[in-house]
Amino acid sequence: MKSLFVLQIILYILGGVAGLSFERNKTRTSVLTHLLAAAGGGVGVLYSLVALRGQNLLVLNLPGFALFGNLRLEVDPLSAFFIFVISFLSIATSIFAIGYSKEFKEKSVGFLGFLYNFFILTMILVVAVRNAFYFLIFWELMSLVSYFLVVSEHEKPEARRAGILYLVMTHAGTAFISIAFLALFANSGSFSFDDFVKNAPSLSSVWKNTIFICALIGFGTKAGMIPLHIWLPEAHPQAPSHVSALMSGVMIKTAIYALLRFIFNFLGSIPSWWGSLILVLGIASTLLGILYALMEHDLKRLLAFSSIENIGIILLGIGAATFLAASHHLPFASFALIASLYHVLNHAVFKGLLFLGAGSVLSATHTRDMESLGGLIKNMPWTAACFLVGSVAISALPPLNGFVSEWMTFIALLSGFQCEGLGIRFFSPILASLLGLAGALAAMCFVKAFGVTFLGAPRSSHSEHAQEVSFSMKMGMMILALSCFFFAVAAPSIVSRLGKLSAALIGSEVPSSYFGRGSFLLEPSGLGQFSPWFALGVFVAILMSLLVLGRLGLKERPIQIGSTWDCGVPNLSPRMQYSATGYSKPLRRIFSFLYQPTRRVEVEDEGHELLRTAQRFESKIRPLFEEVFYRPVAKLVFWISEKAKQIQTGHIQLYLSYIFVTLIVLLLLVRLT
Amino acid sequence: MEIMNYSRFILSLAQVLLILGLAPAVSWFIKKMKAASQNRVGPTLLQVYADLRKLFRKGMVISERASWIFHCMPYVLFSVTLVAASMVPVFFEGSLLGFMGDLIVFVYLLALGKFFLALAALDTGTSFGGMGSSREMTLSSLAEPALLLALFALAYHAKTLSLEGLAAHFNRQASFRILFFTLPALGALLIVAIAESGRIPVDNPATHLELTMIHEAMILEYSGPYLALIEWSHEIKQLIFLSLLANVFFPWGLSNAEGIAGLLFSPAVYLLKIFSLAFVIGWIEILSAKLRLFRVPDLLGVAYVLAVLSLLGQLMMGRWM
Amino acid sequence: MTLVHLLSIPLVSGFLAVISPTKKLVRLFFVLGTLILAGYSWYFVFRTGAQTPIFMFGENLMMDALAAIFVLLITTVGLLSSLYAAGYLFKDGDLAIPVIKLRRYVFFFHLFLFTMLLAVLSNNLGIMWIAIEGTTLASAFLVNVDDKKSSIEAAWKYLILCTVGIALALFGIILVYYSAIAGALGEQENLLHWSLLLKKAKALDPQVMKLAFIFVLVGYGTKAGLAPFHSWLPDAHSQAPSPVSALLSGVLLSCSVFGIVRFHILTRIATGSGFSNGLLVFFGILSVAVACPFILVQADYKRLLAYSSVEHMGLAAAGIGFGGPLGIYGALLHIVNHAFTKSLLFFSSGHLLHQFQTKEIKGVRGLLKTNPFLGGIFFLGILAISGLPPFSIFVSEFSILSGGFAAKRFMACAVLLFLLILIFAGFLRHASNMTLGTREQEPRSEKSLLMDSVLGLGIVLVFVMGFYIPAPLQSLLESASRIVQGVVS
Amino acid sequence: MEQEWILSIIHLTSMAFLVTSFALLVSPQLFSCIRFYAIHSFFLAVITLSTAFYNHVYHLIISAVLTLVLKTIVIPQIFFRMIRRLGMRKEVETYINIPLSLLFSTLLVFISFYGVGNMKALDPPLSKEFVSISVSTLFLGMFMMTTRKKALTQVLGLLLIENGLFLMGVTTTFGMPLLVEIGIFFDVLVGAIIMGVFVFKIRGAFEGIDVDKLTMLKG
Repeated sequence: MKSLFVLQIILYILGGVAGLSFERNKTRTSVLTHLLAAAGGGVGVLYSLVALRGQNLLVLNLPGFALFGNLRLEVDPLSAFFIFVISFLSIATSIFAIGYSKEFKEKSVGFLGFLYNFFILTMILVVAVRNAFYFLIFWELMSLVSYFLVVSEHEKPEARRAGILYLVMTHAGTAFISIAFLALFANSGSFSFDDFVKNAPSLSSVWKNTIFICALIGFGTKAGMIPLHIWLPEAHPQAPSHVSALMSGVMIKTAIYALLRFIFNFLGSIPSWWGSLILVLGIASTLLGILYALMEHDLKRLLAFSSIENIGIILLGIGAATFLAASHHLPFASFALIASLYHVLNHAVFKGLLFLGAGSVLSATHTRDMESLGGLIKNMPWTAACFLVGSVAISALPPLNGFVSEWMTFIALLSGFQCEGLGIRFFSPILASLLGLAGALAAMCFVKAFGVTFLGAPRSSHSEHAQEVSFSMKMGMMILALSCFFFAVAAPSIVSRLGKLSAALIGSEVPSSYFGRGSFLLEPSGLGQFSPWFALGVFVAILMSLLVLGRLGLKERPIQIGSTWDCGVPNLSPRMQYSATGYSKPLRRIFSFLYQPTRRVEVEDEGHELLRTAQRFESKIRPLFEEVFYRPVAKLVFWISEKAKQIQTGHIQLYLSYIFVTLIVLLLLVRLT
Repeated sequence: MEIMNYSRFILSLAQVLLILGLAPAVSWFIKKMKAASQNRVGPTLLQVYADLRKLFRKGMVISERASWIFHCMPYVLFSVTLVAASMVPVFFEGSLLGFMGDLIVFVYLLALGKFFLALAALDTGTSFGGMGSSREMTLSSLAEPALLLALFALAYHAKTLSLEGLAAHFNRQASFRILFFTLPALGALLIVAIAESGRIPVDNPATHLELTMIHEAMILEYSGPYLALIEWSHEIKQLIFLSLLANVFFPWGLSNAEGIAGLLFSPAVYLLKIFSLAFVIGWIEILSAKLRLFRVPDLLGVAYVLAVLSLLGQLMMGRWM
Repeated sequence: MTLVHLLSIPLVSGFLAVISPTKKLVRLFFVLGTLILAGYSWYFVFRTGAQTPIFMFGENLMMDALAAIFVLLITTVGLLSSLYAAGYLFKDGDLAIPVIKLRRYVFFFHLFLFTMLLAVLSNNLGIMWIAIEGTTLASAFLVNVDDKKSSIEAAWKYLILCTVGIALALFGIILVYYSAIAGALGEQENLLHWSLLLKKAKALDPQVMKLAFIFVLVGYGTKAGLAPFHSWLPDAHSQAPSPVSALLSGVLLSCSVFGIVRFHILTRIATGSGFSNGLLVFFGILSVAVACPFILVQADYKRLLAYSSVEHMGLAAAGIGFGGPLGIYGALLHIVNHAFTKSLLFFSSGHLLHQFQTKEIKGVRGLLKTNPFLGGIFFLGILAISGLPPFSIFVSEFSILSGGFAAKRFMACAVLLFLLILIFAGFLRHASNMTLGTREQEPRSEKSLLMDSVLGLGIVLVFVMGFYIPAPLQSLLESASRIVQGVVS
Repeated sequence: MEQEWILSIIHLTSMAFLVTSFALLVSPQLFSCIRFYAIHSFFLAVITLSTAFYNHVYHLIISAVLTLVLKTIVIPQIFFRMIRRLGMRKEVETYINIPLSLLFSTLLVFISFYGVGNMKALDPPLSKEFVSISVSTLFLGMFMMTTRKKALTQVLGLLLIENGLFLMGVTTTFGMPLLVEIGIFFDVLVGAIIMGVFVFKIRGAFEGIDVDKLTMLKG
């Protein structure tokens, strides 16, 4: 066990070193470092699966700075779960990266591989470490390494800007996190997590709330919770796609991990308004995230925004768990917690898949702009199939894994029925219905994403001459696509095995009565039921039989291939297809109070508007949070700085008078005290 | 007991078959009403079945842009509709796949069908397809919360999310005492049902005018057996919604497996309920004109508010009941 | 006689450099002197361990753990700076500096080292004062090696402001002396001896000590670059040649902080109150706050670094003010880390100036493309100075902050954190503008192995100190922080 | 009897000392400024000397002599020569006019008396006004530095501060240990010389020694 953990760390370090060492032969370098990373992932999966059961949790205790205590690494069920997610996803991304790295001709593949390995390593360490000081070190390292990955194409100014925004935001978040930790330190007199837990009862409620708020802000920033999300859609698209997959898939989840630690471990008893607050933020992130995603026509930005939505769903689960735990419905609370955790896993899988798909499209067509894509399904069938699976999963449609965890979240929210108090009874179904709205919008968003990118006719020569990607990239995607099915079918049995985890956090396992015959069955507690494997089975069975029937039936039918119906207008051009922007037009109208869209139409004609030579249409939406909050604040700060700089005029007399006046003031101060 | 389960199975299978068979008839009934309102004769009952049969016999013209998505969409659509259909109780409490999932699963299954429908619409790369799919997805995503909330409101009273459970629960209720909250829910569900089955005032199944059509625009490229499957599953979906309404809000005569008298009696009652609901929908369709696309969200908003009211009503009464 | 050796080495080598005829020789003595000095100091400190104070000259000189740290700091940074300067100033070719100036430079450089050593080693507060005044006079010439207008102006301001400050400090010292007499500590001669005053601190009159501390704080604070007395600092540091800037901001400021600390200890014991702590925290935070806007909006990268020195001195002062093992340990460690990091940055700024021929930030673009080695080191250095792990500054900053929380000064810490974020934002912005991106025309650059190796050494130091502090240094720091806490060993 | 005499002399001179610093502050001519400085230092020397005799700390005599030599003769001479060499305009340019600066300086004197005047511990064997006098000299010196334009006058201000310090040292503690005394004198001298050098550099670089011109470095 312990040896496996160490082995994983060593593998990543080796991978990093390998990346730096062979600078000569790019392909050999990339194969080596990424295979090592994949191996590390494999090892991680192995021991985390054992550690999930909770027995013999492994501990590593290394000497560190005298003042801050030892560097203690420990894998309890919660850490094990997150290590599993990280390792599992990293296997797929690493395999994908082998092929994908051919992209970076001029760039040094080795250096990227080095950063990549250390990125995964830092994430593992963040979820394993048990000491606030080292947690902060690894946390900041994780941000730093990912920053370097974000600016890996730093010739592009937008990459640089994104990098700055990302690192500054996450650093600000870290400041709040440090406040939270330091407050815990002030209470417990030590930096080790165990002492935090021990001294949790002695926290005054004021401090408890302060710490909670700070932690929420700090980790919310990293998780991309609205309104702290602005860095996410900028930074994630800039990184190489396999890294974006990791960032969206798991990095932002480390914040969820830490948040769980704070709420359920460090702070003792929980007031219920925390739950309500998290729920509100969760639903806001969910809806706004997907609404903004719908307006994107940059494939990777769209995915990044949808990550915000999914973080919102996860937060909904956590909020429900917090609330239910606060009102002592422990079984429901633990179910809600498991729901959010399971969504963490599923989102990692399908968002990873989608980013890898986007990466394949990018490497095949060298563009992320959906307006110049289309028709890729013909040339890139594998990629298309995988992306389709991902889209169905992320749209929370049965029978794939996305639906399972969203269903669980529904149940978690609706178990608010069981609480007393009108408020929760009223708002839990409302929240659930809004979650439904988000789900439907997500479906629309990904119909658009898949439809515009892969279906119809190619909108540019790039997409017309795209080639299917290399084997390793297909492998990477296939792994995740298949696991979308697996994690759907196996859900109930997996969830029923996460009991130790919820027991550790909430203090109660999910009752075994919730599961039966490999399906969820919450009848006794008066809630829903769902049997994923049966659903999938029935669906596939019917579909297959229909297909067979269809093939048989259509054999003797005359089928002729004709051109698409063009209303009699000859030669239908690809540019007449519905564009990505057009697709989301109705929503842009309906939610115009949120988007505040602006449109610009340029018409070029030869003197008369009937002799029209060209017409350009452009539609923008107003990024609300940036313009209402962030930009003004930044402006204000710089304005103040400009004004403040007036004190350094260069006149020595003035400088002298500073000293002079201060002296006099201090003198009077002493006199008066 | 063994016999009991066996008979249950038979009955629930029969329900599914009934829905499959009845679906075209319902839309025929509405067509007929409209015809009557316009002093036309309208088709005979057999006509609709004949149309389906004819479509199944015909060959197809398929766009050269179409990919495999286009080909497998009708099958996917039909099979999800079938699965959904076999989840609702029709004329007795049980249903074939009721144990498989609850109303959330039910709603999302239908959404899966819609997802593929919208994709296939984009597949042939026409502006019509894109337009239809965009509008369809927009409206259905706005309909989703109303649908869910209305069902949740009922579930709150029934203390269960399973469709069977709902039907059974309301079947047992003396239904006047609960009208105060079932009525708003009924309103909400009715609106959603109209929107989902693409009827006036949301969509006009009869038109082929570019600017107004939604559902038709999506399936413009389809012909022959594919078209048949699509149309059929569309009708089935409509019938599912109707029978859901029927069994939750007018739960009289919903028989449980024992008692042959009930078994003879309940299908008749069911047909009565269905056709009266169909009559209501037809009536609405006759009286009202199609809304502008950007007015529809307001209608759906009304539905949502109704759902909220029904929930709120229960909570308020719950205080002193 | 060891302390005397220590003090005599720079004097001797300075003298040798002055009398040596050729450029080669000057250079030789220049480097050799600092080399011997550094080697000797390390050997000496770690042989004795410096746990118990070593006295000399009738207790006029003393080296306790606190002083030992600063001695090591001075000699090490001095060595680095001289190595760098040996490559930087002693270059031949078109822009070679005449040997007269070099001789003058080397002489004052060693004189400067001598005065700083004297300052930290003197147990007699009066002598310490003289030495610190001496540092001003010696370094004034270093600041203006090339008689450019701007450097003359800088040197003049430096001279005037610091001399005034120092004068005020002297007033404080007189007050202390007076209160020692008034406290009737008996024997007249060594009443200015810190070690004696420490023993008798309880007998000193609190009121007078407060007054004295104010004068000393303002006086040495001026030299330490605490706001609002810092105004000479950016000028001097940006105008001085890079090796000198490194020395000024890495070590000189720290020495004046050292002076303040000595008085702070006395005052805290004498007044038995947190009066001096409060002042230190206040001026510490004020310094960070004042530095912040200048770092956010800055056109000149050497001034940028200078202002960050103001910020870091503020942090150190705040740490001392917070007190407690964490705070003080953090502050001392911070002084050490800052010395190395900042001198690294000033060295690389020397590279920049030499390659791009401008101090303007917007004159430097796409460094990573044109010169990956320098670009990488500069970028990492900036990240290090703005307190990101795994670099050393993070450790000390964090321990200062935890010291603050331990001392229940929550608001102060919150404000500090907020300011640190802003400063980080400013630094990151400048750094990414300078190093990342592309650059159209090639900058002029010839390699100097010596200078590059100094840079490499620096970054390694900064990085290693981030997660490993060698045991002897650790014990030094701990006993030093015990001294500052007033635990008389 | 004779002690009485000395004490009264001391008081008298200390008053004269203060008055002279006022004079120094308000005198419009550069030459007169320097002369006043010489007088100022002379009074200082007198006070030192008499203190030495008053309570028999004879090593003060040395510093008295040093003061006399350095501050009343050497440094003023250096300045005179410097002014001639620089050939600069003789009158003092100030930022604020004489009456106003008088007002300010009286205020400063008041502050210094208020600030340290009645501090219990501060009743030295001689007489307590000395602390306040030296503090006010300090302030006046700084005030001079902040309001004058020429580099030279700033140096004068600095020297004024120096005198204040020295007065403090002498009257409250009968002087520092000799070693320190010597060191301080040495520093003052060197400081004055270096500043002189820089004054020349400034004139060379900026034609004229108005400090106003030294405002290139800002921000």
